[in-house]
Amino acid sequence: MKKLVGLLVVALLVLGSAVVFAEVANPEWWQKAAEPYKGVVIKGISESTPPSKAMVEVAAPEFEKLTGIKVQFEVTSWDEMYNKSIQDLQTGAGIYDFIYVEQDIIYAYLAQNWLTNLTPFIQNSAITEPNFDVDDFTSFINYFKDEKGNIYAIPFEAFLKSYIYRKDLFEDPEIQAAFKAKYGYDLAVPTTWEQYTDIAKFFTEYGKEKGIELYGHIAQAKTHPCVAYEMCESIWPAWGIYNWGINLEKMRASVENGGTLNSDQAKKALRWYVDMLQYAPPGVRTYTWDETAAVFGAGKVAQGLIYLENLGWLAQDETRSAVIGKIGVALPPTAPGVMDDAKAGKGYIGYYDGGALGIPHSSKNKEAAWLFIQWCARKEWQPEFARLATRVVRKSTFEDPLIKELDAKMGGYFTLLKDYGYLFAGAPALPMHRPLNELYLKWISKAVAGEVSPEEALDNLAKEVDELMQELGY
Amino acid sequence: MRILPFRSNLWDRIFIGVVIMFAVHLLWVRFVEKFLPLTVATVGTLFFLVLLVITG
Amino acid sequence: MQRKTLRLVLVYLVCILIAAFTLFPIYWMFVVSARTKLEVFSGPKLIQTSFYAFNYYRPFFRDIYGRYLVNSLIIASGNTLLVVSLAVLATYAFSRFRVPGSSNLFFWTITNRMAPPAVFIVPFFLIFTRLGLRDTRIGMILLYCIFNLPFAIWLLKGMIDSIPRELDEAAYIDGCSLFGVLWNVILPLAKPGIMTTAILTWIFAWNEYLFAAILTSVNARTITTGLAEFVTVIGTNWGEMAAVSVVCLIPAVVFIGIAQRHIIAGLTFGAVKD
Amino acid sequence: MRERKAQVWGLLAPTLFLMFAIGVVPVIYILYLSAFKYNVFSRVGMVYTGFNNFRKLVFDTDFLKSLRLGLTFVVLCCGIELPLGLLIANLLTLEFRGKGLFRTIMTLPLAMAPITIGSMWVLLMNPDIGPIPFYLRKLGIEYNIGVNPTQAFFTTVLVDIWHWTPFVVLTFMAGLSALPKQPYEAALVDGANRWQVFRYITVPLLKPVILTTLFIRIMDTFRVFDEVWMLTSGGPGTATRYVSIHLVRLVLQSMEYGYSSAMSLFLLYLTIVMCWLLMTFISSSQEAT
Repeated sequence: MKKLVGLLVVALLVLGSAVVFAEVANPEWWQKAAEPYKGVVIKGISESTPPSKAMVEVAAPEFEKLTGIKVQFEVTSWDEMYNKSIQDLQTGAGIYDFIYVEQDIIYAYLAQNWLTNLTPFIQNSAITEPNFDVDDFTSFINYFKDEKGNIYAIPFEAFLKSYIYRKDLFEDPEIQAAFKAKYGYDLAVPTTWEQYTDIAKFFTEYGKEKGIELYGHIAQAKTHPCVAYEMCESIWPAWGIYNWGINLEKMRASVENGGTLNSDQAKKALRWYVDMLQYAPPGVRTYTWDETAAVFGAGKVAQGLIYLENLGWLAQDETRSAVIGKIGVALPPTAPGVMDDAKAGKGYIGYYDGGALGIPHSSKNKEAAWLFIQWCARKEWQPEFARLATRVVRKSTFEDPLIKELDAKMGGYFTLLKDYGYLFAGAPALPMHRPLNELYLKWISKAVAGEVSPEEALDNLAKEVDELMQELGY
Repeated sequence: MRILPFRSNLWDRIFIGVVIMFAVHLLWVRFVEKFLPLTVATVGTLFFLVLLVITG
Repeated sequence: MQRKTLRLVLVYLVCILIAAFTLFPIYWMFVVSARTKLEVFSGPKLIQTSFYAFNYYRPFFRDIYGRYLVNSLIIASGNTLLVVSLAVLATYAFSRFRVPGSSNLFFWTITNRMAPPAVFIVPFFLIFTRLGLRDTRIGMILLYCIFNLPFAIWLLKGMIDSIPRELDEAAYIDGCSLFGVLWNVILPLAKPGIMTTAILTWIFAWNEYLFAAILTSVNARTITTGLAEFVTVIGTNWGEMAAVSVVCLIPAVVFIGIAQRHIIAGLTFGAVKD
Repeated sequence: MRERKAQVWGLLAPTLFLMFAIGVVPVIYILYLSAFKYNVFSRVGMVYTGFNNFRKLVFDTDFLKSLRLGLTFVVLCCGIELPLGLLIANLLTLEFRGKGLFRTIMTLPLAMAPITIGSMWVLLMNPDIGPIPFYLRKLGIEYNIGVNPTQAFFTTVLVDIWHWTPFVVLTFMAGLSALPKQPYEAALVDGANRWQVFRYITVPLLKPVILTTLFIRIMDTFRVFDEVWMLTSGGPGTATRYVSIHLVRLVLQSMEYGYSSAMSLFLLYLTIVMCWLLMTFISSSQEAT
């Protein structure tokens, strides 16, 4: 009984701490601007990422209290989020007033005219807070503009998929000596794929020898869209295959038609990817982006490429993470020449992921939704938001003391994001993103499962991509 | 001169006719279309359908 | 005598084996639902001594799962009411009167129950959106008729066929109206069958996933679809997923427990022949 | 009499209307869509293409493979569940203490949502947190449904058996309880043993129930979706990508509405033909007895 009461107290405390008011610079302005929309209910949908959770649990209730606009904000799994929002957009049903626009899907939405142009809203001072300041956003906002520079969505999350490793293991003198003895060079953050492979092998064998659950590699290899994303976003770019292997001018993927998807380098990368799965935990073929982070958090992996939005809980949440204070982040290893390409702006080494809030063309409460989007993007809340969810979309946020303090805990991630963010890129402008992903998923997962060889998979994939492009009129 | 080996009403006949028609079309497309156009199958099965409905 | 004891031992052994096979996954679900995230990942201990109630607390009191639960209850119950009343009427007509082409009609309704639900998702999405039925409870109640109504008619047919015709003929002669006969004669006699039908209908509606996942978003979302939402970027929350699974299981189990006997009585499918 | 006739249609009307609205209208709609090239992301919009979607369908190796896989699944599941169910149902005709409790336990899986069952087995089979792979690994068996296609396939079969054998048991018990007593008494007089009674009296008498149950199980395993979706999502590779899963992926991921309508129509056609053949078979065998 005592235990139960204690538990209830803890639960109430947790609940209480979530509704403490964050700072609002000028509440009067918000109340005045929201006056005409009092009582309106706006609905939104997002993927249940840490930033979305923070918006639902912190931003939305405060917004409701201050303005009287009711927010029904649904956070759901990635697949569900897409299914629901695309179907809503496509049928013009007007169910949602704001939606999560992931960076890679924006081109599909723009091509169909599914989003509301926000530039007129920004220029309208009646519904845009005076210090909203579009120029303060990091370059990530450029992915949400059309050719004319109109903004269609306001970013609220942005993060890198980059290299993460266990600092404590890498700095252990015993391990360092063992590594040096075996491979003849010092154990350090790898800069080439060969080094990465060596380290992966080393830690997997080390785990076996010591009889502990430790592996040297992690991947999201489940038969799920994530496996296709991993290849296209992280592995291929770092091997020098950009834009999903598709030639964006000709919109074709096979080598014969000017693409690079079934080039030797792409095949080599896929073969490497498949081979490397043996150094990952045995469950790797059931992992999506969720499990990769969870497994790292459980301390089972020494290094890998994961979505770094997870750093927030990895570095802070004791109930879920066993690696607090042991995390290091760095740029991913690259094939020769890729880093130079990226520095010259011709290529990129990994994925600058993130999402934004946009307003569907069919929304009936666009102004109220716009107020909420601004609310989430308001300057004074950004550091707190970053603490809750490891994301930065405004330049000014980097300067905040809170962020500087967090940066140390997270192995210097925010510095990495600020200084090297330009080496990463979002997804290429492919409006037929979804059907393409399905094709990539099909063939890559066949290769991962060993049904076909990687070479065969990519030849078939390139052929099918070309066919699809033709069918869709590109 | 009944085609079907059991007693049937009008709905049964139309149903069976359409089922056969669809199957023939699919098989035709898969195996025969290289040699004969699909119209042949359409005309043939339509003729069969009418015959089936009339005779039972 | 000895053979008999031996047989009894054997029977018990088999029963215990089957029961263990049936119960172990459910037991494991409970166990996981009582664990913290770290416990879940720290190796599968079979025995659980502590109970981490936060797994239950968070989804149902802080998230929207409480509302999903209510939606599920309303949709399942509403659908059961609609299906059972329609099915009793229709089955009586099929059973007592010569409806022209009735066997064809019957066959056609059955095929709706048997078709893969995936077949209907494209048209339903577009049609429901046009009619404004998307994401409404009433839309889901109507939609679930597509597989529940044929099944109900099928189940009830055997029951009503087995009620002697003479009984309702006599009631007609006494001056009863059609509905009078239905209410006073058929309903009491077919009660076990109707009970079974209602329970199974309810369970099917409660358990449905695919349509609910596609056709609802906020207002009419059901608890089963909530399960899929746990698979998130920040890691599948196994503990909470198990907790919601457990809650999702409870009403169905209660129903089955109460009505187990009726179900066996009603599951005769006696009159598939038509 | 005419009054009666009107009443009959009055009784049927609501059902027929509802079933028309939710059963026929969608079919007409997919019939219409199946004649178009219709992808949401297409630059050219909806294009009339006639019979071409079906042309693509019959040569679509992925689809045909998923169909073959789905049918293998049907055969395996039904082939195991029915004999098993029959045995257990027979066991339960014996009188022993605790039968009621055992029967209640048996009925549990039936009441559970397929999606719950899927998630439950995920908890059990997940290579990281599940006890089954963990203890099998201690025995030296590498069990991983995310890697090994054969294991994944048989795991889905196992889950289906876990879920649906109770249903088979229930219908058989209902059937057994409705059997006449005289043949058994006669057999007892003739001195037949248990097996003979089972083989020559129970099975033939139970035949209609067996066939009906078989019919329901075939159709239900053919439409399996939720459990497999939660458990493997069709993977690894395409090892458990049954037709429903293939279709849902096509609709939801690629938004290929025209082609998926053609596929839907084909599946519906297959369902109807299978139903019709089985139903005809059942009624003709019932007439024979």
